[in-house]
Amino acid sequence: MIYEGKKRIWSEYQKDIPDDHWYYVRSCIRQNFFPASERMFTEITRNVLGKDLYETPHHTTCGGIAYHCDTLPQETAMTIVARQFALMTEAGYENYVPSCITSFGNYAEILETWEEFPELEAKIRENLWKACRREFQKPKYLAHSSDLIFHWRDAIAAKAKHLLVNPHTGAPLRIVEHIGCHYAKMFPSKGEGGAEYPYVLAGMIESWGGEVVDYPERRHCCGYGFRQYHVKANRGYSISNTYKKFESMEPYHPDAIITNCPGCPYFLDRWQYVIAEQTGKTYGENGFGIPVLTYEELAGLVLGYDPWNLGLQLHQVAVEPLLDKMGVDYDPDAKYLGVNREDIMRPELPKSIRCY
Amino acid sequence: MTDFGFSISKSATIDMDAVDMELYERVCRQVPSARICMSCGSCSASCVAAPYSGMSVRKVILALQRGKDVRTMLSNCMLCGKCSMACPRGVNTRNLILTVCRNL
Amino acid sequence: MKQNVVIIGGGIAGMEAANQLQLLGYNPIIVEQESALGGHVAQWHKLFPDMSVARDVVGRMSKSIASTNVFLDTRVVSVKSSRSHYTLSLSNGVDVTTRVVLIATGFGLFDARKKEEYGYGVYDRVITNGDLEQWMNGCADSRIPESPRSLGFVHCVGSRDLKAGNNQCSKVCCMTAVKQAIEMKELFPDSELYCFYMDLRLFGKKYEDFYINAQRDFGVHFVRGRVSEVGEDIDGRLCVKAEDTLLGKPLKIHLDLLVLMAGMVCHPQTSKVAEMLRLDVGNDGFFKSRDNLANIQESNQDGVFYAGACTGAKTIPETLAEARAVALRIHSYFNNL
Amino acid sequence: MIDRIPSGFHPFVIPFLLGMAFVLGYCAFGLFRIIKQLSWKERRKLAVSLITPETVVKNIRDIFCDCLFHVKLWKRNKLLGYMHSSIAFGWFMLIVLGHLEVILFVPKRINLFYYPIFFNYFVAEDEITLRGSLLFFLMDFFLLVVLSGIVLAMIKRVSSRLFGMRRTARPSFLNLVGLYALWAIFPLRLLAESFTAHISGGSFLTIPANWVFRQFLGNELNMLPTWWAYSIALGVFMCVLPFTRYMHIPAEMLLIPMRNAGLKMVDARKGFTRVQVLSCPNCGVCVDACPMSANRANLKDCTVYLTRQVRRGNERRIEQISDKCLMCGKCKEVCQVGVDGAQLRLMQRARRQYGFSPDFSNLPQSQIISSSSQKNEKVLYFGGCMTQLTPAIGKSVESILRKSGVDYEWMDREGGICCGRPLYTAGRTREAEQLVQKNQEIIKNSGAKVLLVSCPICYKMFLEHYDLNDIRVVHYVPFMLDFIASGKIQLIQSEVSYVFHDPCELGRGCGMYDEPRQLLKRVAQIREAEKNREMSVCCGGSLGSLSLDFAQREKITRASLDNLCGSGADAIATACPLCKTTFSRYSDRPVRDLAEIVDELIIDN
Repeated sequence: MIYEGKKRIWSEYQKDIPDDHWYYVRSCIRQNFFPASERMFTEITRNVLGKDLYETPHHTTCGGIAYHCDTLPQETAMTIVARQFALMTEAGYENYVPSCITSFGNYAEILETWEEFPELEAKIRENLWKACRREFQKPKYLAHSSDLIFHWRDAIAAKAKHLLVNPHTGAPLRIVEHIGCHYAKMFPSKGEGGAEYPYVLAGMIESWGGEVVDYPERRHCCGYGFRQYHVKANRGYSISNTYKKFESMEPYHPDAIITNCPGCPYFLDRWQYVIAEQTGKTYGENGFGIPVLTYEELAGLVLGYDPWNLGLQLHQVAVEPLLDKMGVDYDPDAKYLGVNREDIMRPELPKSIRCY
Repeated sequence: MTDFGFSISKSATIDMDAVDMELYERVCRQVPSARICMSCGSCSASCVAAPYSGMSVRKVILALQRGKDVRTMLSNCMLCGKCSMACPRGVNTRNLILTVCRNL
Repeated sequence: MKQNVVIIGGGIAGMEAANQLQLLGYNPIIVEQESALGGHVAQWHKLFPDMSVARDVVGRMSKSIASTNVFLDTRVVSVKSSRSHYTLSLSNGVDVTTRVVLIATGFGLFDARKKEEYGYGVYDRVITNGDLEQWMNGCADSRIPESPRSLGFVHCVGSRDLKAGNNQCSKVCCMTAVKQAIEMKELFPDSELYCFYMDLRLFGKKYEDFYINAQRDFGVHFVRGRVSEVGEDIDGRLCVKAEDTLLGKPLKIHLDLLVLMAGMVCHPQTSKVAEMLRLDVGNDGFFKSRDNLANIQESNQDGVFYAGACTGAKTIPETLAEARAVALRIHSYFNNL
Repeated sequence: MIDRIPSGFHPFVIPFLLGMAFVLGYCAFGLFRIIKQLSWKERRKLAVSLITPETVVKNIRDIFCDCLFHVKLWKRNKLLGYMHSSIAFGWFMLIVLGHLEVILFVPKRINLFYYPIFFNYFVAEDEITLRGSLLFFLMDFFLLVVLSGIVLAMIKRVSSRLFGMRRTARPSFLNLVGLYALWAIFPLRLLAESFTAHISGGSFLTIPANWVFRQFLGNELNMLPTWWAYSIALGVFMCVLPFTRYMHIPAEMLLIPMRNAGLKMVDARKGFTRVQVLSCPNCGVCVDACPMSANRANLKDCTVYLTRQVRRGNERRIEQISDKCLMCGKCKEVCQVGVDGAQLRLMQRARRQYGFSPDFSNLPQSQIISSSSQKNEKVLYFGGCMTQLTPAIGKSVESILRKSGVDYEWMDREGGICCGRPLYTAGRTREAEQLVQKNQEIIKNSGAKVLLVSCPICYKMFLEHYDLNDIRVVHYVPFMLDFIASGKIQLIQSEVSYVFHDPCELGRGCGMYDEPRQLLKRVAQIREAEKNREMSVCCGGSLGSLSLDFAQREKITRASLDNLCGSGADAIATACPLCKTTFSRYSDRPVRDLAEIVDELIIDN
């Protein structure tokens, strides 16, 4: 691997990212999958870095999943998106940051389509006006929330409590970065570092002291693919993709995987249990799996937040090995205690993969 | 083991590192012209058995190179020799077929 | 007093045209931006279909124009045109006035880094056809392992690729790949060689023989399918993915070396030269001939002619034939024939 | 004539006796083994034939014609015929006359096996009789005949071209030993008899020689060594005989009655096949005849080398030689012993082991719907696979049928099931049988009375391996001759001259030589190639060969074309789609099927 070559490519895919005043839209599913992630994002931007981030309760789904499942016509999806832009315009913002990768891809695709077909944009404006009497400005800047963390990665590193370094050995942790397909595969220029060698998560890992694992199947989909997972008959296809990725990364013995997509961490995390059940194979050390984190969760750990406040107990694969390697102080007994140390009950633990 | 109602399916990808080329190489040693097939498909198009078993000498050669099964294709070959007549490169298709059958 | 003819570009087209013009009684002046004559051909090792040594070919040609005026390391800085003359100011401070300018700027080798998915410049074991020729010429290249077990050749890198900015076939890459595969097999008899192609466009004399030889005598494997992506595994070997389109199945293979057949694109200086001389450039980036059938060597400017790959991908014989033809054309231009 | 040596014995006869005992023992054992290898049915067939007067007469005639007079060789080349028959018949007569001498002069010694051979040593001439002189004259005469044969044989070793053979088989080491022993026998006999001629008497050869020798050598010391040498030469020859080509001498005696009894090759190595193999005299006539001899590399792939390798048990070479053969049958045609090279190879092919065999049970049962028209006898036309690639032939046959007003149906117009011949010749007889069954059913269900075939490959298969009840299998050539004879079609005579190429399967395969020529004569001028009819040269495209590669086939085709074009004809006519395609590839003149030629020249009513 020629690092200079990658750097050259990264230098070609740089995005203009304003430093402040963002209009934030949440993901439909992330709050259920990894509930602390979006909370952590607002925490970091507002409280740690002191930035202006605006949210509105009127925000709805962007229609992305339905669009990709072929259950929604494109014009409908566009009108939904137009409404989101209208909400942003009404709030007086012009920098739009979605939390969801599919949303990000959806917005990027729609803005690009309007660029190519202005008459379509005019029609959507008309649709929106007819539907809810709203008007909108297109966002001046569109970024994904991981772009922002990437943008502020050095600021976060400066405030870091725990770096991605094993305090006992001094060795950097080996981290797999997995980018959501809709981040840059459609428009390489819309992603930090492009589509082939994306830098958005790699940059965070580097800044926070870790070592990026580059493995042959790094480009491959996590296996979620809406039409695969959501149709039960196709789930074998879904898990097969995940399996392929794990088989490919296995020789590198990664310490953790970080992702920037709603579905990826969920499937990379949960499928490890199913793979263990079906094949008896686990990919971490000593019968554990490989911990899968969102970049917000990782940022939270780096900044020294309590792992249980970051919702890491909701992961299928035990995160404790990673916490140990990072030197994070945690109370094992508090794992299943909620707010005010209230017992939130312990889940049944699987036999095939080691969990706490 | 929990039954999830679905399972990991075998990859459709041909893993060239794992393909056993022994049979192909053995056949090529005995029928050197097998190597010069250029996959034009004349043999398949003229094949008498093609409608019944999907026979195609081109595909047989390719399948040998990719470690795929050739039995189904060969199962209806009548050895009529139209393929050798049609082949523009002079591949000795009939000997190839017989040699493969001997080595299976 | 002999008439001047300024030839921009000292590759084989420029050299051959200079030789012929000299024989016809003109005073050719070659302006070459590099420090040596011969252009791309001089960088090559052996040339198909006779496996001639490129250096000898170029050497013979430069000997034939030993008495010609050649400005090396020189570029045209600006051009002033009057009604019937062009005055070219060169970067070495010389001004030349001429009635005829011959463009022989040739082509540029496609920058394989643009095909990011192949990892040229990112992976340790990915090189281009040009790199391989230079290595065969004796230049050390750490990317080429000592005894590779498996080697791959990717055809059409930056050719027939709308997204890479070149929709055209580069004509010579298929044959180059077959030639290089044979050469590599001769160097590494125990290795397995794979050519990943979309179509094999082996149109020239004896090209098909090379193909048959490669298959029959050298056991080169031809896989029909364009390489989609390349990864690097933990040992630094390349993991190459393509579809075997003849089987309709995806295929992957580990290779020790991947050679990218970078195609011919327009020379990087094309637009600059075109601007100075107010020449038309086609949508492929090459100089635009008056037409592509009978007047390939004619430009839209009076007294400006083309020879060789500056108007599109060409083989060496085609280039040389054009160079000879353009010399005659210039002769008739001078004599109002 | 009186006994010179009272005991009637001398040790010099021992080498001969040993050799004779060995060869007789060997042959007896061999005969026993071969008879044992025959099936019960075959044995019965053989036994019946040996007591049937007709076959007995035929056997005797064949043995005389083939083994002694070499009639076939005479037909081929007079010099070659003389060479062989002079040695064989001369030697035979020496033995017969030797016995006659013993019976006439010393009848009490007839039980001594060696006496007739060394007669001249053991007797002394007491009085000259006319009978004795005549016998001595005949003995010397036949010795001279044999010697002339030996001289010719020596010349042939140096220059086989004089004998009409471009190439001969290269003898192996033991064959050379046998050859030189054989060559030595008769000059030594001449010497020995000459040395004793003043005692035992002699004739025009031995007496003068005796006189000459006595002028130079003058004593009798030379007498015994030459008789020893003569005996040793005989002994050596007998001892190596079973391991050399001379085994054909006893083997052929068995081959002839077996063949006349109607035995067929049923095993790759045993029984009748073994006799055929042993009967090959290694004369090498098949080397030149083999079309593959156009390639130097294939010179050792003809039948003489196959029999040799089968005798040696060299399986690798047996497979190579068997797979390469075009199965054109020409070697059998030229073989004076009648070794069936193609059938021998087929047997070898059939014993090959296959890890995988095709299964045709899924092929559609019936494709032809029997049409109701019963006015005329319905003709079912089978074009065959190759005709699909030579559509002009099929179209022409169809057109002729239409013009003759025949009610026909084209069985495999859209492609059908192969006749099975290619599989059969590849040695896959069981698989071929499956195809035969399929086609048989289709043909029988079609309601046709006649099965018309245009491809000789299919034709031979239909004739030999199909059981079609009363359905007549006919090749289009005689069928069209019938049309012409009955006036169903009228033809214009064309000025174009054609040379007719006899396709292997039609000519040597089915014996159809005259009909195509009759047909051709009706429409065009006919020229003959130098090698035609039985001697026709395979086009090189034959499906019979499995392993012959494209470049080797090309040379064969060109050689065959040279033979045809030597006739100076304007065009080449044939009656096989495979020959047509193969020739068309390299021919400088048009190559047409008879059907095409005929169809074009029919007068439209």
